[in-house]
Amino acid sequence: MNAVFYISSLVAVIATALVVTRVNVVHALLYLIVSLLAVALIFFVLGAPFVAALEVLIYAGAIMVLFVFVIMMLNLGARGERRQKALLNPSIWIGPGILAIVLLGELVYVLIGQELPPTSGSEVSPKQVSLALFGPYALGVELASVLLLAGLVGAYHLGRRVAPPRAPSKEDP
Amino acid sequence: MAQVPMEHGLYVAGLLFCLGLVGVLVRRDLLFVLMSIEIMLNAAGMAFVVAGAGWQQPDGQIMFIFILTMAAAEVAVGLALIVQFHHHFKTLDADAARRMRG
Amino acid sequence: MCEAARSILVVVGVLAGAIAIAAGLIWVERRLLALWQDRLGPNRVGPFGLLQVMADMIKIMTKEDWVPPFADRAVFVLAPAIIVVTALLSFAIIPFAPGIGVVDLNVGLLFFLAMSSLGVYSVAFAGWASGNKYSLLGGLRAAAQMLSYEVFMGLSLMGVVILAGSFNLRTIVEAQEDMWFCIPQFLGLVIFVIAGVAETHRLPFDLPEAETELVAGYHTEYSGMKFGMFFVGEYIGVTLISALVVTLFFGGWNGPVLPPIVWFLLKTSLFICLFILLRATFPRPRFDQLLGFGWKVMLPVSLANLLVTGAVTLARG
Amino acid sequence: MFELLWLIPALPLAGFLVIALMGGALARRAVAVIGVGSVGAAAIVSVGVAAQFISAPPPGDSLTQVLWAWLEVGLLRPHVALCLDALSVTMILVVTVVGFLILLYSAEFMGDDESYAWFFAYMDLFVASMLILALADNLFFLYLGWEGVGLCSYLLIGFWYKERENARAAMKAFIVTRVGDVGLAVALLLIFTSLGTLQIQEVMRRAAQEWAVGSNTATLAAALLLCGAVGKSAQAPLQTWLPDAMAGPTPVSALIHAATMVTAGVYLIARTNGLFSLAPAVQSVVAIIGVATLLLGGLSALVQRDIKRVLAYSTMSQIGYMFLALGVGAWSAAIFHFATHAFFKSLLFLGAGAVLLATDEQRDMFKLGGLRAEMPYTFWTFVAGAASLAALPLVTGGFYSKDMMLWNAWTSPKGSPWLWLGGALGALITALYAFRMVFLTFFGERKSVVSRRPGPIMRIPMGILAVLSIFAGFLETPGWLGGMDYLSPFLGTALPGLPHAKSQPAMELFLQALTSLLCVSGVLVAYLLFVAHPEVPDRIAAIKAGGWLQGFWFSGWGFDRVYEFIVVKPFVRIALANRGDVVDTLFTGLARANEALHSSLSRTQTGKLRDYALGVVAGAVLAIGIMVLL
Repeated sequence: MNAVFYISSLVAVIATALVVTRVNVVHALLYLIVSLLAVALIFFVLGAPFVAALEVLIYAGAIMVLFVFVIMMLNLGARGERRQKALLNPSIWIGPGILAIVLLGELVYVLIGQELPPTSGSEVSPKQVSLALFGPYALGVELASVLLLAGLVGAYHLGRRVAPPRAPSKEDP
Repeated sequence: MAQVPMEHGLYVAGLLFCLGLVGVLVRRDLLFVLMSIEIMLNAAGMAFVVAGAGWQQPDGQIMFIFILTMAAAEVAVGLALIVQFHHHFKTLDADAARRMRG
Repeated sequence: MCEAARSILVVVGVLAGAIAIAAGLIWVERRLLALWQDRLGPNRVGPFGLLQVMADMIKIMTKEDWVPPFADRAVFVLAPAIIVVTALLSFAIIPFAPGIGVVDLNVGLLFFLAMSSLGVYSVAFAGWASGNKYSLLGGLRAAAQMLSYEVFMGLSLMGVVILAGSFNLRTIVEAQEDMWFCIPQFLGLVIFVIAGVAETHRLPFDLPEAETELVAGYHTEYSGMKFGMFFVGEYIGVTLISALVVTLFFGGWNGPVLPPIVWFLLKTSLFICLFILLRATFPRPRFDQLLGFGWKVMLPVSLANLLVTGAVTLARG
Repeated sequence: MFELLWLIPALPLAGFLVIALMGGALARRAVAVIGVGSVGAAAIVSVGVAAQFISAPPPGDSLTQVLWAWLEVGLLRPHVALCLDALSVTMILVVTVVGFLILLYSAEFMGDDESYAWFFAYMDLFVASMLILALADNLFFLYLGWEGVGLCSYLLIGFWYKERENARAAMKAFIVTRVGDVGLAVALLLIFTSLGTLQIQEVMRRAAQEWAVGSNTATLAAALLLCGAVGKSAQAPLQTWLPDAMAGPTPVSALIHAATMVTAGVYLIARTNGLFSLAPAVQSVVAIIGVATLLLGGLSALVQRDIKRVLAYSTMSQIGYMFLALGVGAWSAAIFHFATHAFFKSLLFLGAGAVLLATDEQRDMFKLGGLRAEMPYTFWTFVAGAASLAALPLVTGGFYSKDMMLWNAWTSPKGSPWLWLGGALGALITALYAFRMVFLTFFGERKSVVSRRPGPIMRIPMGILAVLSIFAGFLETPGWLGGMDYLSPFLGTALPGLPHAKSQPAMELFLQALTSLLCVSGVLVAYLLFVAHPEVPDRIAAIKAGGWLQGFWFSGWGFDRVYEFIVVKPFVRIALANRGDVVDTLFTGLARANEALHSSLSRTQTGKLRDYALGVVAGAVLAIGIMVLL
């Protein structure tokens, strides 16, 4: 099963790297879904089946569908590919790349010295999660529900088209 | 079930996070930015789950659920904003909205 | 070794069985529709036209597998595979009989929901990748419809989960030895069936592929075996939903006298027939009616069902 | 009755609040009723309180009414507390009665003014502040009243602020008195830091215990208090604001700049007499300032043409007398003169106001004249006031108070014949200018048209004040004239009396005769110069020395010019030199630096989402790096 973990990790990393570098938004989205599925598999083999299912169900199955939905609604995709390519000249990668590598280095540096237990492989069942969720974390659940409500209201309000769309603003000189 | 060092899981999470970070910093298309943010959130959640698996506690999974909730709300609002953005600017290039520069 | 061989046998059996049933359904549906609509149906190829399926297969296989030049090739090819794969993967968690089943997953129900939510991509990407505006509209519709109905589908099943106390389908079946959940969870059953029909976008909820408005919707541009996969995928979906209805609400393999697997197949067949009957009888609603019905009727009802179930369970301690 | 003490300042304050807050909505009549009535009510309460105080004195001859704790900061715990003793009784009686009469007069006098309501609001506020000043139990509270009257003075001098000169005069009054007020404020701080309290009786008690007579601290504290008193009471060298303060409406001059506020300095010194007793040097200075001011003011009054300026210089000079009395330790005499002065000087102002109203603001006495027949009532009351001012012997109140002060200046241990001489000379000059004013205004040929005569509302206060200025003197008469002494023993409960060295009736009588002679001769000289031979003054002025002297006196001994030269001009020059603001360069420099910093920072505001995100991430990486590595 360890092999599954490492293979899924590899898949997740490669897929994510592809997400960041794609020019076609739908392809990127597909890679992102693959990455999320791989992460779900990692969760599963690490003994967290409940969040693995949630990862697929909510992340890959619902949130990403929203992306697809928007992409289809705005009819993006192949049309913008050339423009996307123009936006991504190689020099743009240098600064963020260095920053990310530094950040990763810091993370690795922190982790190297630590004495961390290996993952046991035994499962933390949905029941345990639920008991904790509606026990000590009940307030968190309430807050999350409020957050969702706020997101709902916000999305509804923002999504409405009240005023007729303004003329595209002129590019600033 | 896999018995891997917890660091390895955390490395993967960190790597995914950094990739998302690069995406946020590099991409100009708002959809890509939002997707990269999702990657980062997912990576953070993954770190929690890995840690939870390491310590045999449900708390990691619970944090992941909260992050998931947050991501859902964030995407809903973010996508609504993107749609509005597209109506206004007829593009998703974030730099189109740079009227507020100093 | 024996254990491994048995596992492989079960997996292959389930796969083959599912595909065979799905293929056979093509004939069954046409015959039944003909029966109910007072016409003949396929009756020339073989006895009762049974070999009609074979003829269709040959035809579909030998057709030119054409990918439109304006399509996004990779996604175009991928899309039909997704629906078949996700539907088939869902069969992995179905307990056909004691000891017969691919995996015994303790989040089995969630797995099914996850797979069905992934199925959305098939139609959405098919519609988008075709580079055709009807297809795109069909894809959009499919995405909206499946996203909406997935919510109630999940919610309607939570009543069953509360009663059984597990996501594990085998445990759920075992919990129905005394009473099938179709009695305490009748509302859940109704919602689940409606959501299931919507998920498989069969009539009357086949708006994504409404021939009259959208020229077959998302699979307008598909031909040959790719079209065949959509076609077969739909029947696999019907089979899957029927099997789940049986598992979740009608006691699964439970039944007197006959062996469990026979009971299971019998019940499933009954529900497949019901799906076909639905197709034969109901008219197609408007799209906004479909979504409005979903959010304004199904959602409150399923929430109420969940609430009442939870309250009753709590009250009984 | 004593428990109603708080009403005395509260009533005018309430009047102020009512008029100020709803003045626009009230009819003029209502404003007048509230404005005058609140002070009148306060006067009635005062009379009641005073009657009870006299008939049944409280134990220790003083009474404190603590209303509430004002604030508590460390040792500083000033209470809003009222203290009633003989001194404050006298003070509140004068303030409320005179205030009421003047306000009554104003109701008609200000009748046509557009800011009628504000006038009464300010006047009420003034009366309230003055009463707080008089009744305050501690110096802190007293200071509130002190600044309150200063504020009202400023507001009322500049009441007709639309004319630039009036506004200037108001500012001048405010700024010049401020010089003194700073001294008072410092005095309070000094007293508080060294004695640890501001409660007046406590201050006196502790000062007497802790400070030796003539010690530096006592001298300094007394000098600083004197500073405040000098500023407020328009004594040399801070007297220059008073003549200009005549820019205000005449009732204001009568109330604030004659009867009450300007005597606040006198009150302050009397109130803190214990401190001055500990600083004999300062007390001598008080006497010298008094004499200097009374001569200075008198001589200046002698040559003024503006009737109100004459009265202003006269006020200055009369307060000089009070300072003289304070300086020689004759506290009661000073307060006695304060009372009589309040009556006759406000009467003179009211009379002058009536004249000005009648002649359409003709302030130049040389353009008036012959009004005796036109305005007999005003004339007679005015003459009563002038006679009292000139201290005509036997029949006027002013005679008795002035006589008491002069006699004390001679006999007191701190007095001297020189001080007496100054005072006596001043008496001659006073008689001279007082009747010069009368003769110029009411005798001779008529030069201006009388358009309006005072109505009953103006006449009544004038009449009452005339009666008071004549008869108030009989509270205290010399030994050979009945030897009535009501005031001194009464005030003696609050103010230390003079050690009566030796009774010298002969000497006293001789001096009285001498001063009486001087007064009468002053009147006669005035008659000769301004009625019989009006050409003589001109001839004197034509002589070079005479002309110069006239100009010198006219300008109030050139103090304005001197101040202009040594204070205002250099200040203006410094201000001009500093137009670019030396200190400001620091701040503008700061601003410039900020601007530069801002513009360089604002360059980071590219409006690009990625750049902001980059900033955030770089910061986070840096922060994490620091945390990780350290």
